Amino acid sequence: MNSHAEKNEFTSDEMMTIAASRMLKSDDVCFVGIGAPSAACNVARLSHAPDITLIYESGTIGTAPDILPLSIGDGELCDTALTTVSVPEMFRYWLQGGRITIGFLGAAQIDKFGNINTTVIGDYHNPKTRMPGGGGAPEIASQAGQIYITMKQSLRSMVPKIDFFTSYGHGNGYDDRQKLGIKTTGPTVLITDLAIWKPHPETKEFIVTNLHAGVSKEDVQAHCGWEVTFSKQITTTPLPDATELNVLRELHKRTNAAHQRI
Amino acid sequence: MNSHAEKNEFTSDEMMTIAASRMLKSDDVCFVGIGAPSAACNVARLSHAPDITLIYESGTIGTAPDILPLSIGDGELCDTALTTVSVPEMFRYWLQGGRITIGFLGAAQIDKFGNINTTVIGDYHNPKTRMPGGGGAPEIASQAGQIYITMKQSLRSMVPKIDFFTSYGHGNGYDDRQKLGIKTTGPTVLITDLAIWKPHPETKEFIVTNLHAGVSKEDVQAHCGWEVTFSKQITTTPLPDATELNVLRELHKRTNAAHQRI
Amino acid sequence: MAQFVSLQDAVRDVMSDGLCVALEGFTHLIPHASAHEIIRQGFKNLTLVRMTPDIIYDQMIGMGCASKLIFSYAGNPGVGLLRRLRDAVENQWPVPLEIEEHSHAAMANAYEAGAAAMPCALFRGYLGAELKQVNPNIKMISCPFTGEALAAVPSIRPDVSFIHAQKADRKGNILIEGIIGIQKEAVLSAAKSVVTVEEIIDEFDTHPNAVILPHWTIDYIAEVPGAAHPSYAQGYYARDNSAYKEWDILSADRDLFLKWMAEHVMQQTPDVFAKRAQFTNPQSTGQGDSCDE
Amino acid sequence: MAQFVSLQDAVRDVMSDGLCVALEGFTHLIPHASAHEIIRQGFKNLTLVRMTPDIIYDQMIGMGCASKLIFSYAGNPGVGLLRRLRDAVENQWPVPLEIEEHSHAAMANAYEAGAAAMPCALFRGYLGAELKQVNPNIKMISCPFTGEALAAVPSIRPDVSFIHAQKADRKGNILIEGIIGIQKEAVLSAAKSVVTVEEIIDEFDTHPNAVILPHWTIDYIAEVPGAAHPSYAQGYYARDNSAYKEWDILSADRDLFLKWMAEHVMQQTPDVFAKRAQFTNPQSTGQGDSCDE
Repeated sequence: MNSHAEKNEFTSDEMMTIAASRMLKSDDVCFVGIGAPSAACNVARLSHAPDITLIYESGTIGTAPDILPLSIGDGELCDTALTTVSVPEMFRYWLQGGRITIGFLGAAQIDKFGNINTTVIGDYHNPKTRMPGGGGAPEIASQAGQIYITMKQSLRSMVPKIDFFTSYGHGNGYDDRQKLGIKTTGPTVLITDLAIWKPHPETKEFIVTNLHAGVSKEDVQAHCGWEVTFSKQITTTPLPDATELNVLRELHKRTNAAHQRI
Repeated sequence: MNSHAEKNEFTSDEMMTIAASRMLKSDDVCFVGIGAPSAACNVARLSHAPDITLIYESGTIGTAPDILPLSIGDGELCDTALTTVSVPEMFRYWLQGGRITIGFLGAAQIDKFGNINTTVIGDYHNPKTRMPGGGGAPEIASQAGQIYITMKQSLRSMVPKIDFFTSYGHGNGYDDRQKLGIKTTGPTVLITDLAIWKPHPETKEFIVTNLHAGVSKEDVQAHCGWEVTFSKQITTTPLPDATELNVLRELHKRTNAAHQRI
Repeated sequence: MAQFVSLQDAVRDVMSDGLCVALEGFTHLIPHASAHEIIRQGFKNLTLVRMTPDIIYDQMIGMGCASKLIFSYAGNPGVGLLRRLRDAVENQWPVPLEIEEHSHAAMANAYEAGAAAMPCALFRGYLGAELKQVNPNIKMISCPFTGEALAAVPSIRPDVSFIHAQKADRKGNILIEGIIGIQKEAVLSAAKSVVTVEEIIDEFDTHPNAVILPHWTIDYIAEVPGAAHPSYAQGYYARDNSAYKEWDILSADRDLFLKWMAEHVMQQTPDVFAKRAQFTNPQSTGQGDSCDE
Repeated sequence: MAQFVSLQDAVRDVMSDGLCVALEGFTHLIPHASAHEIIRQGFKNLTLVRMTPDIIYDQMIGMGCASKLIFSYAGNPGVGLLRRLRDAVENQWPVPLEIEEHSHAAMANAYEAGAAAMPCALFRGYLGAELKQVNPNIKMISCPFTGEALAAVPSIRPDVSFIHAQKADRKGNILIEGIIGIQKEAVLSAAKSVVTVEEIIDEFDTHPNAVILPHWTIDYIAEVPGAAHPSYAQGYYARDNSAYKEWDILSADRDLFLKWMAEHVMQQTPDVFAKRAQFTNPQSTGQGDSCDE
């Protein structure tokens, strides 16, 4: 499955980040989760979506960091932001206020309806593994216009039933979300290291619409804990082009240099 | 009754402002009403209480204007403030937050328990005179640590029964205020152009504790719509000293010059 | 996305009869030019929202633009009453005016809640205040943890908000400095927003925590120097306090008022504000002559 | 009124076992020196409040200071999990730790409500989120105007809040710039506050709307340069990202953790922070060596 990485000289991680970056447009106002989403958002900004507005929950609005922040509040984010507001204002006026078009999240555990668990493995009160918890995600998931999710596939991360509903996606599918009084669209795309998934218009189950180059349906199923549905018109994700790869690699190079101590 | 003005070379207005200014201390944090309260607060700051913190509802914290503002939001207030916050923050964090020691109010109509009307004369829905309304006062009255009131006496302004409870003082006296769930002390002093009044410790009725120089009990009663109670140990308000008069007059002189157009 | 247009075009595009409209600015940066443009274009039956109605709403009410007013302090600050507003409330002239009256704390909380897309605001207010007996939009609810009675008011969500600001940059971001009042909330709580600015500059060079409204929160930007006069714009011109005092006389009489409006509003354009404000720059306070040019 | 004291004296005066304590700073300006001083002075049974517990609470929990934690994101941002916190939650080591877990939106609203002296905060939150099934301090109430179900949480009112800021002036006013996070609310919601600052200067020369906490809202100010390290202070030194990555290893093992704490915290004083931070100034990012000096 990783053979395409050598063949085409890019890794599946790079493919994931670049495929995710392509989902974003210049007029998006994106609430950025740390890690994979942050890389995708900044690649978009540095390539095809130069005017995209990136917002981090630390309060930085319209930020344009030259390196990837390690946390959601590195100084780089403030230095390059249009303005920086308080955390209560960020959550009240900007997220709850409905000013965010895209919330871009990662996930430790996800189900086929885009519900996310980042809280516990096992029982909440007696956990096998205590994870960080929701942070901003529960309200990003219900208040941003749409949710994009990006994560690596594995049997541990893509499960039939998540242990805890940290952030609500499409519940058990269909109009579960509307029934709870949530007015936003919810997850509209999932970008993994193997494929691109979109919710079925009716059932809201994530189905594979694109396979990344060199990835088979069997690869996808082998790294997913539920029985995968594939679109009838499945296409191959366009390869990363030279610009995209260059932007991503230079970004990581600058980032690593800045985070290094001699 | 105005004879003392000529005799001692100050007006009853000046006496009122100076007597009011003396109530304030350097460690007070005072929410300043416009007009007479503003003059008193700034005379205090420019004389015996140089470190007093003056706050105007427009958002200016720790302001030290060189002239009296005409409105509660003149540029002078911001220019000389420690910092300027938004109006929602002012009312939530600073006033409701319990950070104000003194709320200094004026009044169009007041009763003997320090309840204030600045809303209507006559019926609310069919008013004889529509006045400006409460503005910040209803919550200043319930949320500032204590309330100081300053106003000129007249039969129209000091009435047995106010037409509308804009801002709550001591209700019908005794522990009416506590019964409503209000935790602050309420009005603790009333400074008029004729006298200084303080609430009776039990009944909470304003009683005259000081008469300004040259003012008789009959003068006070003649300019008050309810039957006035006088303290047994009534004293004469100390005369304005040269410094106080000078500070007040220079302040008014600078203010008039700044507000004048040629 | 912010469009740079003339104030005339912005008002024409965004306004229609019967809308709920807020023109905000707390003493500072009051959008006088926008109020005058709305009056000139003749919009009617508006619900006007503003903490301190001030001269601009006295003018709009006196010219018959409004059928309802939501407010918390209807005075000419430091001067006295608003005479056109009184005439409408007391004598239904020129048209009846319904009022919904709050305290400042309630309005500030209601704008804050509007900016946060909340249906209502919760605060510790109106204790002992009679307004809650006459305004059905003030309710008391219990804290679910302590049982304390707290005041609730509906959030403010205007159809259109108008503010004035010091600067826009070329991308359409807006910078407000000094007494910032309720302007950020007025814009963020509204479905549409129109901002007049003193000037348009290439790029802001300001503090990281300065009050900036991003271009994607603004619909229309019009460059109208002096647009706040006789209010003021910190860093540009001072408050024309004499004009506020003169308004007390000009507005006392219906005919005098109408004559003044005809001459100083109806026969003018937004361009006139630059001239009005130039006599009150902060370095030469005391030189303005707005009301009698 | 703000008193200028040593951090040791501030912590001694203000702290006692069993208090509810918040140390805030959202990635930026995290008060590491204060956390270390509390650990050194050996306070126990604390209820710790913090949106992002981060390294400082991992250290305080690992050293047995806390019996309860109120939080919304318990991770080492961008690195991984907090291993001492996990050990306390999963294995009760060194002492059992009760947790009260919220979302960021809830905590931010709860601090805001605390600063406003409200008993609770109201927001549109927790829709579909399972936390409201496991946390009894999340309740749903109805908007009295629209009937919409809204989330309510108790406000946060700590006994003591600790923050770090860039500057104090000689009167004891505090200036915070850059990512301001929740620090203003942390101070205003608390009964007492302790602020460490990078430096004390004569007078601020900053923007009219900069975030300043007046001296009468602060109880103790201690000048501790570098006190945020390995977090950062905008304008002084950069975030020591390597230290965050190294913490993941140092904290993985109980003995390694205790040895590191003995050497780098228990045997030190607040003075050590100046040296730790000097290698990470913004002009020379990449030179810090905090964890192995």
